Amino acid sequence: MGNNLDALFNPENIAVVGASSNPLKAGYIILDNLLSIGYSKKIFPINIFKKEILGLKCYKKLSDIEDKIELIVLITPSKAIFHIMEDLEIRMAKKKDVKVIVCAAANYGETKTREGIKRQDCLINTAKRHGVRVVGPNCIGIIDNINRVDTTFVETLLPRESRGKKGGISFISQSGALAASILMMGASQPEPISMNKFISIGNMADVDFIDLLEYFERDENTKVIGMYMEGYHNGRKLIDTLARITKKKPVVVLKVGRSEIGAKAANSHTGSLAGADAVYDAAFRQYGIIRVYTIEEMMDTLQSLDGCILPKGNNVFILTQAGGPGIYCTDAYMDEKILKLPLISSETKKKLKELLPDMANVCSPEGYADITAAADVHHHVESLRMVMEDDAVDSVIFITVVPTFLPRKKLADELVRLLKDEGYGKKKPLYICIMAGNYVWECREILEKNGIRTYDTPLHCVKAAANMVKYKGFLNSMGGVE
Amino acid sequence: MGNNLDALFNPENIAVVGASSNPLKAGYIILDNLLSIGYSKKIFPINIFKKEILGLKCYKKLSDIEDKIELIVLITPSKAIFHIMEDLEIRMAKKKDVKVIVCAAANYGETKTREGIKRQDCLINTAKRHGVRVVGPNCIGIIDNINRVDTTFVETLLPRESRGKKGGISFISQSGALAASILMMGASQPEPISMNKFISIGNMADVDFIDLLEYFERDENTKVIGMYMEGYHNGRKLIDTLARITKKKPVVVLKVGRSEIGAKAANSHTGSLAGADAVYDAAFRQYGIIRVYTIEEMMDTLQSLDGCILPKGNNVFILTQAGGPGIYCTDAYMDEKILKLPLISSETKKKLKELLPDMANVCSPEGYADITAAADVHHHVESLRMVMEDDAVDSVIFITVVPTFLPRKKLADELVRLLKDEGYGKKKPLYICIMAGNYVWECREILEKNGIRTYDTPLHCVKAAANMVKYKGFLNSMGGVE
Amino acid sequence: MSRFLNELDGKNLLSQYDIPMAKGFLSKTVDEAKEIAKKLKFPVVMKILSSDILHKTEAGCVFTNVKTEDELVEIFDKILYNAKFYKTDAKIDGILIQEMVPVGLEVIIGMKKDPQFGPVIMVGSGGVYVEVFKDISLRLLPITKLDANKMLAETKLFEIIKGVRGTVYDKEALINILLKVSKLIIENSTIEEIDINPIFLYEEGKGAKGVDALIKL
Amino acid sequence: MSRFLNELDGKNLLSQYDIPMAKGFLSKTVDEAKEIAKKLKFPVVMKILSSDILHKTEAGCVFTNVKTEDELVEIFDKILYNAKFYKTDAKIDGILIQEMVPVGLEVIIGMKKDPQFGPVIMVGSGGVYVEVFKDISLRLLPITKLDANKMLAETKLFEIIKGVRGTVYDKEALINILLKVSKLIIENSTIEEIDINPIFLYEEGKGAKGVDALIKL
Ligand SMILES: CC(C)(COP(=O)(O)OP(=O)(O)OC[C@H]1O[C@@H](n2cnc3c(N)ncnc32)[C@H](O)[C@@H]1OP(=O)(O)O)[C@@H](O)C(=O)NCCC(=O)NCCS
Ligand SMILES: CC(C)(COP(=O)(O)OP(=O)(O)OC[C@H]1O[C@@H](n2cnc3c(N)ncnc32)[C@H](O)[C@@H]1OP(=O)(O)O)[C@@H](O)C(=O)NCCC(=O)NCCS
Ligand SMILES: [Ca+2]
Ligand SMILES: [Ca+2]
Repeated sequence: MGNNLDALFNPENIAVVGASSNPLKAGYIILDNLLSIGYSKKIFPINIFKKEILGLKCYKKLSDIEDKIELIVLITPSKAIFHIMEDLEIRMAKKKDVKVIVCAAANYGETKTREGIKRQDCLINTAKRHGVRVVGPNCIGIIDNINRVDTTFVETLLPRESRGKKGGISFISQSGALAASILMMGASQPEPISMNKFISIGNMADVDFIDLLEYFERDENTKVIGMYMEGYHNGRKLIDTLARITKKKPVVVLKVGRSEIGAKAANSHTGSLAGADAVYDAAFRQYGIIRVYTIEEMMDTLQSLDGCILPKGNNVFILTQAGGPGIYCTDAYMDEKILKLPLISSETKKKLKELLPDMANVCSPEGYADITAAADVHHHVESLRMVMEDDAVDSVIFITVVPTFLPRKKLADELVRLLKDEGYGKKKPLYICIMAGNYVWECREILEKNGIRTYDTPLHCVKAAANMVKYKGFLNSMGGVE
Repeated sequence: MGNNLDALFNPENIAVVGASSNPLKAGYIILDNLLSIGYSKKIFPINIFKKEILGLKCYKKLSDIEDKIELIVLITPSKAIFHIMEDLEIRMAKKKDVKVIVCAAANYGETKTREGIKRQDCLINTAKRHGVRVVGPNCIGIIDNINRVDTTFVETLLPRESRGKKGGISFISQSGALAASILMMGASQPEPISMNKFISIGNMADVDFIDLLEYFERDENTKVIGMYMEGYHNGRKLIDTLARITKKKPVVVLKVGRSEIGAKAANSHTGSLAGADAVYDAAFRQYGIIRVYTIEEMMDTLQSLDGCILPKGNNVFILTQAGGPGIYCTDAYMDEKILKLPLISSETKKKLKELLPDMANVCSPEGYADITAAADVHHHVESLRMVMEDDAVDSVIFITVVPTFLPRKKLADELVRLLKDEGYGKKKPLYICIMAGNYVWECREILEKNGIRTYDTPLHCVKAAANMVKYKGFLNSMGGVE
Repeated sequence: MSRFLNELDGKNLLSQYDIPMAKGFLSKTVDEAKEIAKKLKFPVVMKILSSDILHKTEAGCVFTNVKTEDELVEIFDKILYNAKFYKTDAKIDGILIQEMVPVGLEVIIGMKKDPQFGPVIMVGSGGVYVEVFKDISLRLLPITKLDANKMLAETKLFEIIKGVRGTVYDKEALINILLKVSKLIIENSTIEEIDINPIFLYEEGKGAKGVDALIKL
Repeated sequence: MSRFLNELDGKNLLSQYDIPMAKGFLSKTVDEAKEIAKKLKFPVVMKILSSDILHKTEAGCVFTNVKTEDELVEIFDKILYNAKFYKTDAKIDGILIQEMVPVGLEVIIGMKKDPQFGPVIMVGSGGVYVEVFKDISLRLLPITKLDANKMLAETKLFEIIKGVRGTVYDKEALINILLKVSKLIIENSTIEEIDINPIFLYEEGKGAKGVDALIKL
């Protein structure tokens, strides 16, 4: 079977079988999403009864379409599969054009019923005969923000102009619901999360983790890979693939089924489940695969890896505008055994003391400074500059609880000036937490629109910072002597 | 010194010294907050230059006001304290009416400078002489939603009609910034968090943890107490107070300075800091004080304790609409060693199987059900009813990732019918997670406006559920044989 | 000024509170030592008694499994020699002859006074790994039986006590010791620190026995 | 069908890979046993060698610190008697006479084959608490020296090895054993499971020595 994945992410025309004019149906939303993201080539809805949906001309069957079609999205009730595959045979006999099918519909192999398996076999066998790759079944589809393809039936409420925002993250999810959830939560951040490619792999009846990992390994636009996984039949091959990739680009994995009961819930059918997670865990450590434990940690880590350069080392400075949140941060920080509070130069300390309000705490403990509630925008921005300039500092966590007297928009603008215009944001990793709910939403929006990521709480900063340091440490150890 | 705390939370008229007409100043926002929450008695701004601010008549000094004043808010630069206290002497000589001062201004004892300490001494000594209690200095003020008092200078962007929402939580914060942050984050939930009393205690120069705990202990409207703490000079007395209270009402504590460095940052000056946190931790366990580790866990736990009845036991059922999030939940669940997946009756299982789509997973593992993406609103609501009705179930975690085809508003409405109208929400604790960002915000708003709390992620449900079970276990053990 | 009770006085104090400790007596001379060993029955343990030597094993001043009178005589001298070698001016109170108790599950019980909270009791896994595994649980004093139970349940040791390795150990005996230590400390406010390590815990019904104890006043 | 290598064959296999193990030889008769003991020098350890008896200590078939020829003769019979008592039809290959190695820091090294991942190597704290403290680190095979280093660093044992209790232990020796075990397993794909427990780790420069080893084919 050839590797047609280029056509998955950048297809020459798309047919949607099961397109619907009912806005509550998946077959409608897929069309809507494809139009909203601005897919630039042709879309062919297939619907037996309708003439037109969303301004697009409908066809009765695949074999009726004259144009070239590289990608087919299936969103019909599963029992229709035999009929559709027959028609595909007819088309392929003439056209030989289809390269990939994304089967979003459920009720296939995952049901473990005879009928379900039969349907899946029909789909896969027909596809195989014609060298067509299949994603799914039982998935929510794929997104490519670079080529502006969105075959998912997830509604994120994102305005049209925010769609298709490119980023360096490519993401694979073994759970459709979790994938949908990530899209919807990602769309609810101050600035919607930007990805490169996003794929829900469903039953992995054909295209699976390894196919996609190898594709992302070669894909220049993929800077970091994210994975949600429950299990895979050949763990060793998966790990070997990951091990090869992590030397080149980071991979972040949220693997569930950590507990025995969790594994049981995951319905994995490998023999010795009990120990398996411990072995996965060991393999992740061994080969520098970044394991995360919560959805938030995963998103934060992916975005840091995408948005920041890697830190030189493990020296992370904590710069806070408020004692409480700073101490809270320090506790979380110390839980991550690998982070180290840096000893900045006496010169930097002197400069900070000169700059900051009298009450400011400069480096007690070392590597920690509290600029206090009396700090104005200038204090915020200039102390950040000083800390980022110190050679002992590899990364900075920056926390502020924007008090009433601090003009929020000005803070954001001045930070943009330092971090974007003056380029400080690309010198060292920086984790900004502006901890004040909706009150600072706009302020965070300004930063994020300018490529400066903000984090929800100090704990989130710490987790992302620690994962960045871990990955850099792994790369260093690879380069070091054995 | 008498206990004038009634006047703190329900004062007969309030004077704001340092009131300002500049919307960027704290002295303006305090007035604005007092007006917005709808304080029903008289407010007297004190400002030397202005005649009127926000429609309120200004006075030049405290001693000029004829009406009775029970509460004074100080928001003047600290050097003015001597002058203001002199004036207070004059007033008290005539009126003897003032009962409490909330000194929000900073630059007092916390500076550890001679001047700062002198200012604090002046404030406290003058107050003492006249039996006046002092909150602060260096705090953000207090809120009482029952008596509609808000002396804080925190802007939450909450619309006027959402202010003063009463609840059973009374909260004490030793950090002003953290207190502000909680207010702002609490205001950013689907339905703003509702509290009874909220107090930032600053330097604790007079009113301290124990005063307030004892007050909340007796206060009938306080159902649960929350505390953010960094340290207290008499740990044993604090613990003894807490130990007495936890037998009657739950206390949730976020104590920072867990790590040695964190403790150093907390600037506590007790001798053997290193071990102290371990001792606090032991004391918390010993006396049933609920220790939490993140701000989110604290808010979730407080709200569960306020909104739900306590569970009978540790049997928590996981009902999920999606595999991935369900397994993810199960992992977090198993991390909490005290939760137990219940074995529901074969009758309930039969009813669930009859109700749910074919593919639904009913009780594999036991205590876990996946109603699948094919579940409609009826499936959601009725399966929840069945699980809640089963005698083996003490609490339920309910997760859904509202897919496109599921009408969100209808789901919310039907849940309200079951949980509020039919009263199921008051029978057993229920932790609902609707995991889809802004897409389900409205749906969550409907639930929360009807007193049904929703949680951000499955992990949040688990933490709250575990803390509820822990507290119930503590109460049970108190009632048991020694 | 804080000082340490010598091992014998420490054990006597513990014994007064019915805390089971390995029997032992002080000998000033070899003949006294022989006498005691006979009474306790061979094999015995021999240790220096000196408040100047805190790390006895390190100093070569502890010998277990002394089986015969001949061995005893030989070791008596050896201990004195090693003690002087370790610390020339060490004040030596004598040599402690102790019954040789069977090895059991190693448990540690301790108490320290916290400047803010007063006495804090500790129980956990004993032995050489104490500081590394830190498998301990703490409580403020006084404790109830329920507290003692919960303390044990917080340790990993609890799994072993409950029988994960085949033998079920005498949990009740351990709980009783914790309660007695609690009582001892409440009634003797001058005690600053206690360290009973190891306590050997035996099979269910067979009790426990403390071997070494350090008490600081 | 999986089977266990007997202890002697197991050790021989390990020795072929330069994994240091306590020396030992098989005796069929008391006279052979005496001969061997003389060669190894007293005191020695005596153990049954029988693939039918896996839990030797439980069966009363292990005696340490055998000091004299008289004792040896007595114990030789005792072991055979206990073995028969424990399992009447046990096939006995003989009695293993082993050098008595000094006690060191107890370490465990193991290997198991995971159905998905193949051989997984393990290192951690040895001794009786292994299952309770689970102070172990795992890696897929083969491992590099860097992996071995990182494995150790993941255990709490590492603190002890680095000297938290005063003695610095021979980390390099342990790492070498890990690498040799890795090589052994890669070159002998029929090995299903290895369990070397305890390995005594000594002071820096003084190496390590495995005492017991179980190999499953
Ligand atoms: C695929 C699925 C969404 C279809 O459900 P549905 O929208 O309720 O199904 P319908 O019967 O309405 O069919 C959808 C459309 O396809 C059309 N259709 C049906 N069979 C067809 C066929 N053979 N060829 C072309 N169109 C067909 C229907 O006419 C309908 O269009 P209409 O609304 O204009 O009438 C559903 O079967 C399913 O699999 N749901 C689960 C999806 C899922 O959860 N995936 C995994 C996520 S993790
Ligand atoms: C209290 C504080 C906010 C005042 O700062 P400010 O608003 O910049 O101070 P100003 O000098 O403008 O004084 C405020 C108002 O009080 C008035 N004022 C000053 N002295 C006065 C006095 N003795 N009597 C009456 N009014 C007085 C001023 O005229 C001014 O009003 P105006 O705006 O109409 O001119 C500031 O000193 C402070 O403490 N900031 C830190 C607060 C804090 O962080 N608290 C702890 C949080 S954890
Ligand atoms: Ca799924
Ligand atoms: Ca503060």
